[in-house]
Amino acid sequence: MKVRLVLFAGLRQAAGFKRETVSLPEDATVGDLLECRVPNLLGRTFYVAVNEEFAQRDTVLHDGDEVALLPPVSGGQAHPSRRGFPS
Amino acid sequence: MKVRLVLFAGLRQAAGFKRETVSLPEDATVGDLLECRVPNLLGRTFYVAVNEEFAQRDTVLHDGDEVALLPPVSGGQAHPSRRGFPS
Amino acid sequence: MSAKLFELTENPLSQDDILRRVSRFDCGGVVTFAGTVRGSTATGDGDRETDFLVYEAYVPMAEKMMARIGDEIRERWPLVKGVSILHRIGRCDIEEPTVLIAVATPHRDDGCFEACRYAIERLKEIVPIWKQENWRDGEVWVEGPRQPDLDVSTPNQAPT
Amino acid sequence: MSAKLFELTENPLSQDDILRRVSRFDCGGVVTFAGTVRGSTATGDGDRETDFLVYEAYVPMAEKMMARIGDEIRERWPLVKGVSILHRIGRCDIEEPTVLIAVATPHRDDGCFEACRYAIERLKEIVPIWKQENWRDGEVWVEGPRQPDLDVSTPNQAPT
Repeated sequence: MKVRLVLFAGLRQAAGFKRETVSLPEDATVGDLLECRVPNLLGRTFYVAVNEEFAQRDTVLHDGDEVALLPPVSGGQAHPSRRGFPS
Repeated sequence: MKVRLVLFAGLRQAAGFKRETVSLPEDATVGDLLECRVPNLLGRTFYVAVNEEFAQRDTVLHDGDEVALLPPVSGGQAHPSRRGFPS
Repeated sequence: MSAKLFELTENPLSQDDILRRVSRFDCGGVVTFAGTVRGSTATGDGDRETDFLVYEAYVPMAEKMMARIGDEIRERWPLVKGVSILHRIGRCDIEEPTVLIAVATPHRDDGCFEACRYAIERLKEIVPIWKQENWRDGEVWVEGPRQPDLDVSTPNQAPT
Repeated sequence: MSAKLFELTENPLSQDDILRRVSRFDCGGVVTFAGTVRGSTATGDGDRETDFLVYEAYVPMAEKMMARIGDEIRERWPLVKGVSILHRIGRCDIEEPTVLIAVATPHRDDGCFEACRYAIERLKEIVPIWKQENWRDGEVWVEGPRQPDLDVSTPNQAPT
């Protein structure tokens, strides 16, 4: 099956790509996708959405799913923002 | 001495006048002014300002003062308002 | 910036205008309260319709009292950097804003919500503005709740 | 009324516009929160200057999550009649609003202040929008605080 992988903001920058179609075996999970395609990101804090809903590492994927990797959100304004990359 | 009396909103309506110059003996108080000029309003709840500051019944007046009779304020919006005159 | 921070006006109120009045280089959060004219009010007897309101004010004292509310806010919430209160006088139609209150702080946790809430409560206590409610077959000057420490109707009151 | 209640846009935000989006015949109180770009932020090391921000969003999911915040509000504050959340994407300059949240209720005690405050807190938890801070000699994508129940970085997490 094929799924579409999309990355945003600092994750996009760290991974060096924005969007990609990935072929995976049937019954692959979010975790399988991450280990196969972005193992270098696994030390970071981020969230995953499958088809625009938050998902977990063991969420099972299906053909045609859109999987988004989301850094901790920083929208809005009016809160102290930090300089430098978060640990 | 002379003071200027000003009335607003429902008090103006009840008294039948908006503004008037009143002659008073020296050392007259707010209470003296009310009893002399608007005895018919004394059963109502209202506030008094002398020269744009809230005053009390025993506040002593001076020549040239502006004395305003103020119904309980109802500015703003977004609160249930009542129909009919308040008791 | 020449715009007044505390103002009564016969002109329509603008939320963009009040945001500009309080915006500052070092502020990231602004809370604005708008009181708008309700056309319909639910009551125990069913809905009550309003056609329009007319506001009357003791203008110089009202602007002075609104500035005083600004002073009270800066005393209670020292992180507040900007406060503006604008109020309509004259006729106001349904859904029009009659009062706008904006409070600016560096961050959203620095008191902008609390101070804005405080301002509308205080406005209804000490700012001499009155509304006349007009509906199909009548009109009435609305009076707010009595503030006992301001009431002069009883001779033996305590001094403030 | 065709304007969207939950929207990401590259255009400047207007407080008058969002007030119109939530105004209703039966509402008398509207609270609007504006998050604006701070040009200067006090820190332990003195003031830190910002030149401008750039916002990036996962647009369809962000609008869906903003609508979900609206649903959560109506569940928690059943008297709330109108909620709108607008957020900028792209470049935002100093003092410009980057987010507007408006909540309308019949009266000011019906939850408009509390619900508006809730919305900005939730927005910073679940709405996928990120800001890049730009200053004289650098830029950085800012990441918000970690939401443990959403973090997938550890394999043995509890399901939500």
